[in-house]
Amino acid sequence: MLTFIRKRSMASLISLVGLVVLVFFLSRLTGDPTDLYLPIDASDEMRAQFRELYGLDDPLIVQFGRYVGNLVQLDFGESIRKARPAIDVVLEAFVWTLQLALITMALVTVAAVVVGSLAAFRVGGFFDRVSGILSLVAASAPDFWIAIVAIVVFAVGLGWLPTSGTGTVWHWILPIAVLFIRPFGLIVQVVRGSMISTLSSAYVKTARAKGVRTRSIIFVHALRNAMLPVITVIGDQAASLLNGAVVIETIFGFPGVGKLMIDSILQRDFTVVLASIIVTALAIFVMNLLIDLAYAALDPRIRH
Amino acid sequence: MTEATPLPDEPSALRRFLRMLWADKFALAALIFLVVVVLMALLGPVLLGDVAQKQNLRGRNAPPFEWDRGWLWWMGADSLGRPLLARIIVAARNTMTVAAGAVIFSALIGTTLGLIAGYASRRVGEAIMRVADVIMSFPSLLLAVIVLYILGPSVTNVVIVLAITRIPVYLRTTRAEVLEIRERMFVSAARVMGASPRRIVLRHILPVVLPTLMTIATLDFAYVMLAESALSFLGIGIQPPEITWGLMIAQGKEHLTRAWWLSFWPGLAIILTTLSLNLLSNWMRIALDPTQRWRLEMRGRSHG
Amino acid sequence: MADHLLEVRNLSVEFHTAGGVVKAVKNVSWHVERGETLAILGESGSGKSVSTSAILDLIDMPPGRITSGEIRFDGRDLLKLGSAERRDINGRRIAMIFQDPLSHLNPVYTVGWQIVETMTAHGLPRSKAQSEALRLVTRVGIPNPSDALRKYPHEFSGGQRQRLMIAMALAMKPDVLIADEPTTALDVTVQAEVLALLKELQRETGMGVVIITHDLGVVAEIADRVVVMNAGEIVEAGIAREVYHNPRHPYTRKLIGAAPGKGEMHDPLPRAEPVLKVRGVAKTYGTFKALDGVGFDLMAGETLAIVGESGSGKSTLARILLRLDEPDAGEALWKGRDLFRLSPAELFALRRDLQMVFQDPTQSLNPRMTVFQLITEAWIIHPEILPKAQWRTRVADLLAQVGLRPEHANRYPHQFSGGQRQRIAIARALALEPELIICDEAVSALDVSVQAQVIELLNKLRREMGIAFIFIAHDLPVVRDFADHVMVMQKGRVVEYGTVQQVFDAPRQPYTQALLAAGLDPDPDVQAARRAERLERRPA
Amino acid sequence: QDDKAVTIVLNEEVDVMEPCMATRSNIGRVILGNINETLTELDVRGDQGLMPKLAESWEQMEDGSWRFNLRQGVTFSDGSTFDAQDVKHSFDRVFDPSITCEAARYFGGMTVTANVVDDQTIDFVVDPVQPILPLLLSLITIVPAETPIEFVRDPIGTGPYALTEWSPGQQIVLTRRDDYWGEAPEVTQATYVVRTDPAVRAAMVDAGEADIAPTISQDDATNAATDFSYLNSETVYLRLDASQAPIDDIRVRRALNMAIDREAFIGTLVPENALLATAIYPPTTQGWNPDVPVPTYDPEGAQALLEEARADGVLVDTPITIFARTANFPNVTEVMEAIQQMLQEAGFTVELQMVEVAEHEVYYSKPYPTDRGVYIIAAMHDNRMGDPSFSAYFKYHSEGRQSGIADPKVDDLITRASAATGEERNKLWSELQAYVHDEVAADILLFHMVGFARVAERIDWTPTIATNSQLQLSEIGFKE
Ligand SMILES: Nc1ncnc2c1ncn2[C@@H]1O[C@H](COP(=O)(O)OP(=O)(O)OP(=O)(O)O)[C@@H](O)[C@H]1O
Ligand SMILES: Nc1ncnc2c1ncn2[C@@H]1O[C@H](COP(=O)(O)OP(=O)(O)OP(=O)(O)O)[C@@H](O)[C@H]1O
Ligand SMILES: [Mg+2]
Ligand SMILES: [Mg+2]
Repeated sequence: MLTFIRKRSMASLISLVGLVVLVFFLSRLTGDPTDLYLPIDASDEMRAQFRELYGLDDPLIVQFGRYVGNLVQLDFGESIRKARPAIDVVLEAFVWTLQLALITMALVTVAAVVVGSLAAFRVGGFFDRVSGILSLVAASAPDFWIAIVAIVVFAVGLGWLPTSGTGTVWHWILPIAVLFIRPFGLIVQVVRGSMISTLSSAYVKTARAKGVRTRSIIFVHALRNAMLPVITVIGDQAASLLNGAVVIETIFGFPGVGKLMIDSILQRDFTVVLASIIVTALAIFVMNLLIDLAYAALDPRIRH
Repeated sequence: MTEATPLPDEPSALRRFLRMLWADKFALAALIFLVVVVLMALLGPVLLGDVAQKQNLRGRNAPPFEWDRGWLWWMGADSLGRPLLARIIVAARNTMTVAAGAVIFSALIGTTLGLIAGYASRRVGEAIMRVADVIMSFPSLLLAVIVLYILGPSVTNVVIVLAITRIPVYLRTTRAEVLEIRERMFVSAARVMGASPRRIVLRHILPVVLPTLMTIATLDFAYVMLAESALSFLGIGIQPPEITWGLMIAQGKEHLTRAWWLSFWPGLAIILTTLSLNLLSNWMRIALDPTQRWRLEMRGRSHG
Repeated sequence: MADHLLEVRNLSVEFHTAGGVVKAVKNVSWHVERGETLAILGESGSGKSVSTSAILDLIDMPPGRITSGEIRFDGRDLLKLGSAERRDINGRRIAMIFQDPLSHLNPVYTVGWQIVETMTAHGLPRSKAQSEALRLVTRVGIPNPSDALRKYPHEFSGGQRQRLMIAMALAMKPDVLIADEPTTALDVTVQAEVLALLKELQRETGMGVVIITHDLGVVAEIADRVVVMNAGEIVEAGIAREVYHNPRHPYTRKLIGAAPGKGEMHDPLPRAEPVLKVRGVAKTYGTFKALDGVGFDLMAGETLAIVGESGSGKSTLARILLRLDEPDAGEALWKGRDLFRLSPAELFALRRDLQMVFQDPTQSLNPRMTVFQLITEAWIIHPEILPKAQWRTRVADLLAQVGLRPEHANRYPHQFSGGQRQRIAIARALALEPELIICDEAVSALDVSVQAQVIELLNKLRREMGIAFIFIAHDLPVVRDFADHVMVMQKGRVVEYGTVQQVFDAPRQPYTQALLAAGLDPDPDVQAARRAERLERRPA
Repeated sequence: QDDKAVTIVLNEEVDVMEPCMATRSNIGRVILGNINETLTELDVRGDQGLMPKLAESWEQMEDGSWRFNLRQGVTFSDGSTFDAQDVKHSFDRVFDPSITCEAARYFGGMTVTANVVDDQTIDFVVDPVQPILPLLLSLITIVPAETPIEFVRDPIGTGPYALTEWSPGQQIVLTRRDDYWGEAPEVTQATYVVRTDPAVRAAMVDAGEADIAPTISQDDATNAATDFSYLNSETVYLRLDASQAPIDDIRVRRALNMAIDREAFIGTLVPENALLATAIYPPTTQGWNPDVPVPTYDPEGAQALLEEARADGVLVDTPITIFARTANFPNVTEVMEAIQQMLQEAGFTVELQMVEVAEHEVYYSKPYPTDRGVYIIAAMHDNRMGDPSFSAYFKYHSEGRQSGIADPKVDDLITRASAATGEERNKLWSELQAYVHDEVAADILLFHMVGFARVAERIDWTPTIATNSQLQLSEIGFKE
């Protein structure tokens, strides 16, 4: 297993290099940060000076060489916008995002697995119908809509929770609740689908013949077999949370990496864009590695 | 040994399907709704294109359910006084083009790559997976900015952006399943018969993966519609005067607190479409699975 | 009416299918007493498994439906119990051994865990259950029992899996054991051990055993009473030896008449250039040597039977010959070309010549394809065999050849009984008109009458079309009737090789001798005599 | 908790806390007048014009240079005393090439030298002579002479507040200083948080989590007790590029102006209190000309003009694209869609394209792209400085970065007005406004926008035209 992890890490490193090259050159095709950073009535001298200061006047390949040269010394460059080391800015935001993503996904996974499995147990039953419709509505409801309605109801109307921001645990409830909804809806459906087929397999019959409790038939015998497609989707959802939940971060004033990234993209603050992509990519690589390990852990037939 | 009697005729597949559809009234309603949406998409812009664009600043944000104003106004009017119902009908075309386009492309490409990654040699599989990692960690918003900056915002380009970002889910799901299914004995049996890898993958493995993919794809419909809304909102997606449901939601957000109907109706349209697609795909998953089909056939008999 | 330990009264079960309602079980009644063994005999698909599944509430409802009857156990009607009470009985008071061990074992848990669970589900403490599991696994004769508990189902051979199922069923020392073809996949020595084990446990605990089988030898060895089923109905019931000697129903008569092992043995074919020459094949899984220097010759139209202990590498050899697994060493020359060194393209051309019928019929048929699609796939892959216009007649023809009806063509595999499925698999192999068919326990799941029919079919194919067979089996009477040469394997090696006459009449190796001695005779009287003899020889 | 502490919810992230960037509105709202002060200050509440702040008085010398007499007894929050050296350093720092200070932009085309006369006196020599230098100095924040020539994260100033906490992305806290030179303000502590969504900002004041939300959306501003509107010095207009056919034809430009029903927007898509624009800067600006009329809405007239032009061979059917920036101002998309329709009704072929800010910039500033067909760009211009020179050159001079015209008379007027003082200056600006508007029809002026602020009931504060860029805590009082 250690060799597997080592090999994977090497392969991921290559992916990372590819990603950096891709992002570096592609993002520069989208315009010059000078125009966005400086006020529109800035003089030509100011512009030239700015370009020189940030090395924007060098050929792209030279800029790239310099970037990579610094990167291998773990220097991610300065954020033009924030006049701070880009990596500091990114890590600060990423810690928030990571917490938010982990907590949300943990809750989603547990809830969706339970609901989806129970729905699959009695296909077409009352619970199945109700949870089906609710999860589909959840999966297709616009999140900002829910976010704002939630603020109006729970914060302004009832005064139970703070509207937004960070600070206490109460501040986490609304963002997590809103973030929860979409992946929950999605994963319930995937769990249900996958569970329907596993619940009809022969080994489930064996378990019944053994007198195993229904709960453990569902959650021990069938679930583990059904988890393969489910963890893939969980991974996908987690990745998009790790990439930042822009809308939620924006509305709730949550200082996460999603908002940072979109702002940096729109402002062409390339060092921050690159740093945040490197950080989130690493997180996503690690997560995908864990998922692959989970596959093997779940299904012995996949182990090599 | 007895003399062989010729095979009896199969009951017509179409008739069987219609019967199974009739058996599931939810799926039938879903299908009817989708047919209506498709008709809206095909005919809407031709029939109502002008009405939907005709502004009337005095009648802006007209509330819904004013029955005396003519049916086009039943859902109220938007901030330029345009009838929402007409706009929803007209927007169906772009919405469906974007959603179906993105989902179909990403599902096709992702599934194909996933099948290859799962069934081809280990090295090819790993390479594909690492590419998927890159796509997965490439922030969709940056991709959108790049593509739309270089190619300009258009329906096609939005489809391209969304399709690329959705590829990894299909790819990873498919591969994970293929790894398990390829070990099943009926796959070995097919190999013994000399079936080509293509045939094995398409005829024996794909049908087993398909239900899961279908669940994901229908939910992705909602995901894509909302992602498109986010892009529009950030100014990097489809832009007015083109309309999509997502864009209508994004625009209505500004007026959420005072004129909820602006974003409510398009949101409802998205939810209903997803719901219908999902009901239909659940039905299909049963109808296509011989071990589950009895559920529909039985019901059809007792009810019909 | 006196209370029996377990009694099935007027049970009827039907299934909804695309083709309409299938009445799988019609008004079936039988009972079993404490310490007694009831054998249910009958044609494949006659409703044996379904009627017993009903006892444990294992029929999928819907599509299945119990239309009438009651199942009395312990003074109560099981069909009227709530699920919690049902659960308490399942596994503890009534246990079941399933017909098809691979799909009935959960692929993602170790077998040890699965056996332990049977006990913990009924309140046994884990540590106790664990030592008990070890004891059980040792008792059913799995080598390396403590390692075995940590392995997963796919790491065992078919026979080993079957034994694990038995261990699981016996864990709680149930009052009633329902065994659905428990020895079908076992070689005769192990079969003898398992049957002895069942008898012993029966003596110890006084459990009632309901055994479903089509092997008259097993009936003769173990059954007190017999029930014969045909087409969902009970056609005959009675004391085992009476039924054997005085069968009243024509079906029973046919069944008994078809018992193999009584015909002429084949004379050896004149030696000629072999079509398949296998030398030095070796395969290891991890450190375990599954195959170790296996070699043999096979001539056109010849049948080579491979017999041997369960887990001795028979299936592995078959898989390797067909390049489903890669060998570690050795060569296999098919008409002079080494199968192991062919490129995929070259291999494709040879695929049609070499076919296989797998051990596990459920798993080897794609559940999403109809029988028609399953069979015609061969012609899609190799279009030169048959023009499309003739497919339908040819499918009907093939189905008839393996004893199925033409209307079965539109059904899906899960709608068949185990034996029916195996026949579909045989039909599929025949569709390719191969020169060599490797049959991995291809007839084990069939009842004797169908078995005789299939063997007859295979014989005919061999005579008329010169198809050669590698026939993996543990049913020695069948081997005796069908094979030209016999190869005996043990622990991955060939221990004896010779013509049928040589091996059956003058076995040289002690293992072969033991194997032959363990064979069962369909006549209960003969078996009773042998049992008595065995008892005498064993010092008390 | 201290009931004299306030929380202010801003709409835009504060990226840096650098005093020389205080001209950027998101930074200025926190720093300007609170942490750092300037020599002079523009009165936005009354009509006193330019008022002394850190400078007590100033005068223009014979040679055109300016002499400033500085306030005494002023200390920085780090305890050091304020003197002319600090002013000089602050000034030099802004122009140092090794950092990019935004304040420098207002000094384009001039060279300014600061000469310390003594601790309390400093001279500014400007080439060419700059009549509005004192006004420009209201943009230069004063930092201690020890401040390094790089962006700082802990700004030190002479203002009534000092920065006590800054957790980026979460909050900024300013605390009142006890040793402030001026009158002590009422607010003891101010916490700034950022919420990008206007509805959330409004909700925060409602929920009691914030006291002032300087910008909320028109839709949310429904409570007369807490919500105030204010002219916010932004002017929305459509820039025409008179070098492109058919826009090079004056009749076409006039027709474009006549085709838009500006009145229809007021109170619908644009807030009630917004003003129809006749200049690119708000009416509070020096030299604003009250006689310039709003173009009358006259679609028939526009059509007639177009026909006339068509008859002369002008290609009036050439498709014209309007480029507008997403989220530029509330309802921007709807406003643009409405304008598109109005222009189409007048006979133009108009397309609309909403673009994000970086792309908008490509169209807005010279050199203009030549491969995108004929286009009109919608933009919003902010001039809160009270003098047209902050707009005129860039928008109308033939060399101006966003200018769409090249008219010698306009160039001449701008040059002369910039150099003039007093009444002469006002007259020239008025003349320019009328000429550009009536004779050249250089652009389509639309609205002077208003913003909305929500203020908690306990707070005594009203927004002003400067609220967009500055929010002085010392102006905040409490109702009893
Ligand atoms: N789920 C099902 N749907 C439809 N028909 C079914 C289903 N399960 C079983 N049957 C039918 O019920 C009949 C009895 O099946 P059963 O499995 O009891 O046979 P069996 O006697 O055990 O045969 P074998 O010896 O081959 O295992 C068969 O004809 C089979 O086709
Ligand atoms: N994938 C695997 N991993 C590890 N061990 C394996 C694997 N497949 C088979 N084996 C081992 O190889 C040995 C031979 O297995 P094989 O299936 O060939 O036996 P068999 O002779 O066909 O027995 P049976 O008659 O019971 O089917 C068994 O001991 C089994 O445990
Ligand atoms: Mg059976
Ligand atoms: Mg085997």
